[in-house]
Amino acid sequence: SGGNSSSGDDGSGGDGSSGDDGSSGDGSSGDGSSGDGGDGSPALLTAEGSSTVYPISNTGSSYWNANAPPSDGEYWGENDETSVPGWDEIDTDMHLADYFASQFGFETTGQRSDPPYNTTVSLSHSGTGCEAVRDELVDIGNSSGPITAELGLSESEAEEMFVDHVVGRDGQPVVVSSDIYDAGVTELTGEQVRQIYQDEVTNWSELGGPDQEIYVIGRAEGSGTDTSFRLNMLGGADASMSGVDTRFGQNQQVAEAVANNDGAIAYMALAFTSDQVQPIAIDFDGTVYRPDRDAENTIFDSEYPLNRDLHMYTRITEETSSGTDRREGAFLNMFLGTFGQTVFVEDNNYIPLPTADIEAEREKLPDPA
Amino acid sequence: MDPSIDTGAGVAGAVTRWRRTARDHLETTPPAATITIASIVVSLAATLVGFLVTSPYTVVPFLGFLLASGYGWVRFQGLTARTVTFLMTVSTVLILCFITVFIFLESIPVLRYESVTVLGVSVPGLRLFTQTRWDAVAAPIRYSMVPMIHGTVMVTAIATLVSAPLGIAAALFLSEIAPAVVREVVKPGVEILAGIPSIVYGFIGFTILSPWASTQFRTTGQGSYLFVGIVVGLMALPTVVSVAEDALSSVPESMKSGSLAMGTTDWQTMTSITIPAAFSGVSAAVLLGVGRAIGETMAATVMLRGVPRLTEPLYNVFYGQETLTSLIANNYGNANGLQMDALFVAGVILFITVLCISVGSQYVEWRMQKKLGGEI
Amino acid sequence: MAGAAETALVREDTTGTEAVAGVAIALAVLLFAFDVGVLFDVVSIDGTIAGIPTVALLGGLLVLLGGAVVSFGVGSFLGYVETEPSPDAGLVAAAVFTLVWFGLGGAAAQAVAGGSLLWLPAAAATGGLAFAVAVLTREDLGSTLPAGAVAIVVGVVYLTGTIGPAWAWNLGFEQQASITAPFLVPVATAGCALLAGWAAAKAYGGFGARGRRMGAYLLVYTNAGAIISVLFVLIAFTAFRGIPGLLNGAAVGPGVGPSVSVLGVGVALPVSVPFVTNGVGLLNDFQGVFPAIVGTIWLVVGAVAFAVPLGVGAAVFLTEYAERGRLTQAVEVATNGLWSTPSIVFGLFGFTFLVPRFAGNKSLLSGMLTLGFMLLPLVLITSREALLSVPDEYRDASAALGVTKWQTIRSVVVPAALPGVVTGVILGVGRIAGETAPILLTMTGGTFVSRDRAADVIGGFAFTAQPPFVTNPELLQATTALPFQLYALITAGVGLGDNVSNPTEFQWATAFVLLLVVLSFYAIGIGTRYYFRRQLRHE
Amino acid sequence: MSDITQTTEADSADTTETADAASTGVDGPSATGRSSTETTAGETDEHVREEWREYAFEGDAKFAVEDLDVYYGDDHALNGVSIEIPERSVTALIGPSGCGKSTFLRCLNRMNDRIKSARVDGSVRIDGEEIYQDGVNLVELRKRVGMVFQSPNPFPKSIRENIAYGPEKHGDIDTGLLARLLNRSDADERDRLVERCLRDAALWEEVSDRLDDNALGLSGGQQQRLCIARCLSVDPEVILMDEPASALDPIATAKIEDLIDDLAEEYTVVIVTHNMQQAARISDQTAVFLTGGELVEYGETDQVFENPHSERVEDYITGKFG
Amino acid sequence: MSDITQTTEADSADTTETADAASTGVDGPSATGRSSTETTAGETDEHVREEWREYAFEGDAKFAVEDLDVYYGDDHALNGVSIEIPERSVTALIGPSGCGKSTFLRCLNRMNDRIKSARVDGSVRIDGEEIYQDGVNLVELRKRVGMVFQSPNPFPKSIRENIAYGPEKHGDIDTGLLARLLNRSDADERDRLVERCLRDAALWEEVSDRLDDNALGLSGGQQQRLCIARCLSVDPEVILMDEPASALDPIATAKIEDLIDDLAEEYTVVIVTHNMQQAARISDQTAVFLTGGELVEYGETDQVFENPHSERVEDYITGKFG
Ligand SMILES: Nc1ncnc2c1ncn2[C@@H]1O[C@H](COP(=O)(O)OP(=O)(O)OP(=O)(O)O)[C@@H](O)[C@H]1O
Ligand SMILES: Nc1ncnc2c1ncn2[C@@H]1O[C@H](COP(=O)(O)OP(=O)(O)OP(=O)(O)O)[C@@H](O)[C@H]1O
Ligand SMILES: [Mg+2]
Ligand SMILES: [Mg+2]
Ligand SMILES: O=P([O-])([O-])[O-]
Repeated sequence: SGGNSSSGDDGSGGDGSSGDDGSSGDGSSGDGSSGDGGDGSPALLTAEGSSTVYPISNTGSSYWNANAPPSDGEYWGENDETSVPGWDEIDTDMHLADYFASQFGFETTGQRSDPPYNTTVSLSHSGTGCEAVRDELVDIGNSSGPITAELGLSESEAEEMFVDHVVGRDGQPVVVSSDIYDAGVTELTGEQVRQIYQDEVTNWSELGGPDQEIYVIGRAEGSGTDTSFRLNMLGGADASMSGVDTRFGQNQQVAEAVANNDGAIAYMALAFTSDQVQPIAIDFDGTVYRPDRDAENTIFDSEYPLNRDLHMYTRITEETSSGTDRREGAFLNMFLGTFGQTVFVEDNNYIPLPTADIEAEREKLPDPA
Repeated sequence: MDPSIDTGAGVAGAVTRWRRTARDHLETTPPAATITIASIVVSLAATLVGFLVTSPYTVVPFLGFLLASGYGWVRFQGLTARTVTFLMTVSTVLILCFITVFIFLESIPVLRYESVTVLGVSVPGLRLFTQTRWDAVAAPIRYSMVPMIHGTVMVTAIATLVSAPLGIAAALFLSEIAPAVVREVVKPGVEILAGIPSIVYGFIGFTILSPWASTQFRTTGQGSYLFVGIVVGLMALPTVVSVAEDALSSVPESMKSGSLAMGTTDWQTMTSITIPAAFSGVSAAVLLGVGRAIGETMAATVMLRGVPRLTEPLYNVFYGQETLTSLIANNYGNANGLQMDALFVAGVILFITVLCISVGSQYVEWRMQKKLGGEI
Repeated sequence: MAGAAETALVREDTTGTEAVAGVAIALAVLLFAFDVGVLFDVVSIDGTIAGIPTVALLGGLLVLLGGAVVSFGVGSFLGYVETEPSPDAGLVAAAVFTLVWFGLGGAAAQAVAGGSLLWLPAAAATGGLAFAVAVLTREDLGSTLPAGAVAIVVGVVYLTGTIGPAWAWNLGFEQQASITAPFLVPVATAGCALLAGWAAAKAYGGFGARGRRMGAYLLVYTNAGAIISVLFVLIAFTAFRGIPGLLNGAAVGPGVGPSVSVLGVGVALPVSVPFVTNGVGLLNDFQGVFPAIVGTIWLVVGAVAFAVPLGVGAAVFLTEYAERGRLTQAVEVATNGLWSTPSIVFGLFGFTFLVPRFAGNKSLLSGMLTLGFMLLPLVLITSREALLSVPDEYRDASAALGVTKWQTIRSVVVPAALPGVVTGVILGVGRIAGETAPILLTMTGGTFVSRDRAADVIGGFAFTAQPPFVTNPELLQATTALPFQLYALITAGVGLGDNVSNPTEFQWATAFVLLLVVLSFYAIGIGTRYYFRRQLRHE
Repeated sequence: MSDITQTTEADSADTTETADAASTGVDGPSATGRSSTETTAGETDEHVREEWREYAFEGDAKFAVEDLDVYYGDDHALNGVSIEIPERSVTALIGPSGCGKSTFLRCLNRMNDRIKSARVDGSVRIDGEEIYQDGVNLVELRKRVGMVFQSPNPFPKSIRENIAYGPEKHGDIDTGLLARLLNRSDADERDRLVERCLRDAALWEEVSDRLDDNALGLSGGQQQRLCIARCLSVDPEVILMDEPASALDPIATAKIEDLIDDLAEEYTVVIVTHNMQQAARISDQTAVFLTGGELVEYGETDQVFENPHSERVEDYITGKFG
Repeated sequence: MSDITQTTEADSADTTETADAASTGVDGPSATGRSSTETTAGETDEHVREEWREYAFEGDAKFAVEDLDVYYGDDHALNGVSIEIPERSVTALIGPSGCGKSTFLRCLNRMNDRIKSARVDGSVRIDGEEIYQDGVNLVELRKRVGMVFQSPNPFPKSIRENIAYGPEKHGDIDTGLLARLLNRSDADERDRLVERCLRDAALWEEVSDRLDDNALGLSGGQQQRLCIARCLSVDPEVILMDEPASALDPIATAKIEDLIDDLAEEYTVVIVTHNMQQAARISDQTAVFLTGGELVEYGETDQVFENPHSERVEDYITGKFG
């Protein structure tokens, strides 16, 4: 795993002291890149990268930093199964972060808003996140595309350097603006989407919609979402997208533009759909994937061609040959359970992992203390 | 600027003079002072070198510099002050040099990549300007600056059309027409206009202006050079106003009264005496406004479409694709390798253009000074 | 001279005719204001006002205005009104008329004859006619006829419904675009109002030199008014949208605010504005931008600490020590060049020069320095001006007392220049505090930062035995700042969902706080300058 | 020059009468309770007499000024000045610095209107017409009353354009692009005008071969004569001059003085000067202002210089103060 | 004041000898081939005689100037000036504008060093010591030779700080923060100094109750006396004054003149003035410079004004030019 900023003394966790200003105390104590051991407070855990993964990891981080007490009905529940999903797996009277950290041997604080160590998540793009974790600038690199594609590595190289933690899945939807949706264009074939993005179709009337130019919106070149869309929809990571009218840096801007303009079409992450940003059904070779969790074939299925894993990469270094230290392990572990999958993944409109995958993911974490 | 100082004789003279003063200095200053000064200079230079090569020991010479300066300050205050302020001056120039060197160095790979052989000579970077395709992902990967140059020209032209006439009229109003009370209100008002951060303009532009314009002009989606130009023009306006006002009020009062005493109206005096006399200064103001418009980033970034492509037809101002500045701000986060280097090419173009404009406007202003002084 | 007719020293009383022209001007101004309302949808273009459709009302007013202008011109020409017209309307006016009528004629022909090339001769004919009228007839006719006629023609077009609220003209561009009535009507009307108002103002001044002056003044005053209105509208609008978010959860009352310790005693402030004092946190009742404010403050402090000594020092050297020559010239060119260098270029420079040198990632320190580079030329230029404006008499007086140069600089010159320097620095700070582009590439950290992640630079210093001996992780970490926060909210307002009840409100409130911070720097700067000026004048 | 009749016969009596007051002067204002002007400038404290300012002349008065007061904000710069200025003669205004000479001069063509803080009370009539009333056409007034300033202020244009500036702006001649296109350019007329004005200002010989050069390239004295020529070009009736030679060297000054002498045959010249010798050399009548903005003495130049009524004026002329 | 013996007996002869040359003057430089000064300023063209400048006085010479030439670039501003200035007396320098009076004055304390383009040749000795040689301590020189400028130029500080400025910078008194902390502040000493200087400059009465006010709030005359007081604070031997009263009103001027009179008892005062009456009133000896930077006449004031050797000087004094 990587360390933040400086190098220095032995990092060690566990005592979890820190007064009301935990952050600076952590920061100044060097980095504690490995974060294990039992003396000194553990360093801040840093993550950076994909805007797609951001909702998951940021919600997780804010839950973690809040370290809600067991009595907090809204965020940790009143210790009963109805309010906390997956409570039966947890069943504790500890604060939230205390609970997850203690499983990896960190000392609890018992203080609201004062977790055993703080976490922070920066927002950029998959590529940036992968680079940052490669250069050991952050502990965790978020990516919505495989790191092999983002950094141009071979599978074996990637395996030597990183541990790939998948925390959820995105069924990348194709969305249209509400005027188009209301005009009845609620389903397109994969081929039609490709034609739109490659400038072969430019008017909705050609697709059974109103006589309206198609406003084709894309994400910035090089973002994970753009890469996987090209890969899964247009047939290759370097497929041409000559039909795009506008590219935005982030999902939010895409959503806003779709909401504000007529005749728009875009691809994005599931987390950003809304009433004004309507996902449509896509017909791939006769199979219609609907934006509806209950349908026969849905875009939430892993069969949906645009479906993709959401990764949190950690770096393998000399100190952590397993690739994931205890700080990272404790944090990542929070996502790998019914509680995490429900609160952080599903509530953000992403697709939770199947139980088998969760088990496999847990295997990658260090041994709980 | 004083171009009368020039040519070889001047340089040779300067060198001998410099050597003489240096010798005088050595003779008249105590050796301890000389040593202190030398250590200040050397340690600062070492700090710079250390910083450049990212040595972890950079802090050592820096501490040495602080120590030497502190000692010098106590013992030889005047000399130390002179040395330190001189070093500060040098570092100002150095910063400009570093900017030039560093952004240029970063852009070299893509210049190589896009070089074209013309008549057997390989011209680096030529293709950046001779073809219009930009695609950083799909093969063949090509980088072109043409769409962004087009965008920058469009935005700047519209911004200038907005800011030049309005700015000059406002400057005229402030320096010649406005009653004192009105001026006390309008002048700070214009200055405050300069203070509104460009991201706030961008925010209003993106959430309100762009969707509105898209409906009004029935365009496909939002983002138009027209409105980016208008917003940028508004942002360049204060620059134009303040520089032009300086120029107009630097026309001697005696010339203005001279004209009024001939029985002309004040408007005639403005158009026939004040503006012609301040013409250079006013054009410098417009030039500086153009410079501002070219370099304006955030409003363009947030409002434009972010696809490097020419509008069709070229004069279609209702579509706004990409400017040099927005290219950088939009792509720095995703780009790596050649694509990142291409952003630096955009930076170099911006930098050189604006530098030329700056030098040009200084020249023009210098001419005005001379002209008012009767030297031309 | 030249046999010019002897003009009376005292003008005859012309109140009657002036009143007519005055009414026309008032009408033009009214029309213009009304029109701005239409443009910004305050007045609906589809709707009716007092039972008359908006467009028809505009048309009627235009015809009225045009009629008044034309009749005044004709009246003057026929000698009913006493004026002093020049022989012609002047080249500039002629050119404007020609352009307007060229467009008008062309558009009309296009509308009648369709896509043929017939519009060109028609446009040329009308344009030529306007030119001829402006140039060949006396000024009273030459400047009122073409202007008034434009207003009348446009008015008639509105009245007859040729252009109604639903009108649109597809430009036939490859990337399609149309000119629609909601845009064209207000813009065209405003143009006509200005043109006719100008002609009316000329008439009011009795044409000739005086009339031209009146016409020009009308335009210049309108322009100044428009600029100030834009400023006012911008600020008011942002405030209007931002205040609800800013005051979200705000409370006034004894002890409701955050506590501060004064002389060791904890005192709770009577005002609480969670938006300003909170970060974003799961358990917060109200979310805020405290870390961004702190980040902005640290950025400014760092930039000032870097740029002010450097800039003032260089300015002192240049004005006091350096002989005017190559060095000063080079520095002058360099500083002016730096001053106009686009901020994004500073960002790029910081990205390649600073970021790799400070632990390899974006950091507060590189943000500070990048902004410092931007501030430097401003400080240098203003300090230099301030130092140059210190009268040489002070230096001479000090020298004549046998005081050394440096003592003189320190005790007399710099203190005397201080007001100018301080003002320049404050205004410069206002500018950099609102900059986004450079920190985008050098400093940006999280979007939603919790309160305890706000940069704590002072507490961050630590000393180590290894190089670089002094470390400050707070400086070497990315943090957030107001302008970047706003940018991030626009482009990537993700994760807001749960934590922020009303994202739009949050965005506007952030914009408003940013505006407040930056404008208060400007207000302080302008106030300081005002204060020092008064002091200097010993009022 | 015009013949001028002196009024006063018993002036010497006046002088002696106030002599006692005068003796208290110089060291500060006297403590006497008389309603005298309390000067702050160390001038002799004496009573200004009406008669000292009476000056009867043959011919018409060009200007008739009555009870003129000028204030700059709270500063009372001119204090109840009444004076009649005869036409076609040279009138010199002298007095110590700050006594209001320039202010008075600028009242005659309302150039004071340009100064925001200035307020003018009283009456100034030119040829019997009041210039401080509503509806006065400033353009017309300033065409009639030309002005030459202390330091030469030619426009940064060619010599020709400088001279033609006024007539062109007044529409008397038109050589603009449009006029040339329509073939109604008055270029010939303009050139004649330029030559005449330059000849009148004794500058033609020196500049006739470089009329298109920038006027700022002329020497100071030439520039000042150019300004006079420019002033003549609009055919004024009066020429006001505010220390026109103070920035010039002796030779240039001498030329200007000769010129003023000539001009007085056709024009009414009013000139402010610091140089008493100059006033004595060139003027027909002299008005002396003293601190406080008062007109103290006015009369034929020879009388004022050789036999002033006022002790203060005498002190001033002999250099005891100022 | 000091007793002064005149040298010349046969001066009238000299004057007549050059009268013919003089007659060619005024209208321009003469065409004669003599190596006379070709003035551009309309002065009479005459030969300057050595004797006119000889002036014997009792007591010591404070300054001995020999063959002083000053050039500004190519401009020869002072031309071979030799003069001896007696101590404890008032020496007036007069002459038309641009003749080099200020330049000469600034040579006496090497203030010309501050002008980049200025080059000085020749010798100036103060109490026999050459000031134009290597190793001269300018700080020391200027402490001994104080200077008061044409327009009052107090520092924008309090009155007290203005006076104390010189001594503080020279380290004679120390009231800085450090000194106060270490309890060795010379505040009392400073206050005594301030009072003494202000008294000497006849300003104490007027400002004693507002020593901490900003000096820029004083009136012009008070400011100028403050500048004199400031100059006295470093205890100079000589005070140079360059038209110290030209920006002042008559009362203030009178005060300054009285003050100069008093100062001459202790100090050597050299004063440049435009006002010949002033020179006549206050000085013991007068030096007349004429255009070209030449010292034309030097002698006892009464002699120079009443009976000048040089025709040009006579013309100048009687106001024929300048
Ligand atoms: N623009 C102005 N604003 C305020 N006060 C003024 C202005 N111009 C002149 N004054 C004041 O009015 C008084 C008379 O000034 P004026 O210029 O008329 O004097 P003057 O006799 O021309 O003096 P000088 O010989 O120095 O030119 C002075 O006290 C002056 O300070
Ligand atoms: N700083 C300077 N640089 C160049 N030339 C100068 C400078 N100062 C004075 N001169 C020139 O030197 C000559 C003498 O100037 P100086 O100031 O000594 O004359 P002055 O007798 O004091 O005149 P005034 O009575 O106007 O003050 C003039 O021709 C002047 O133009
Ligand atoms: Mg005056
Ligand atoms: Mg002088
Ligand atoms: O932000 P991305 O997930 O599209 O890289």
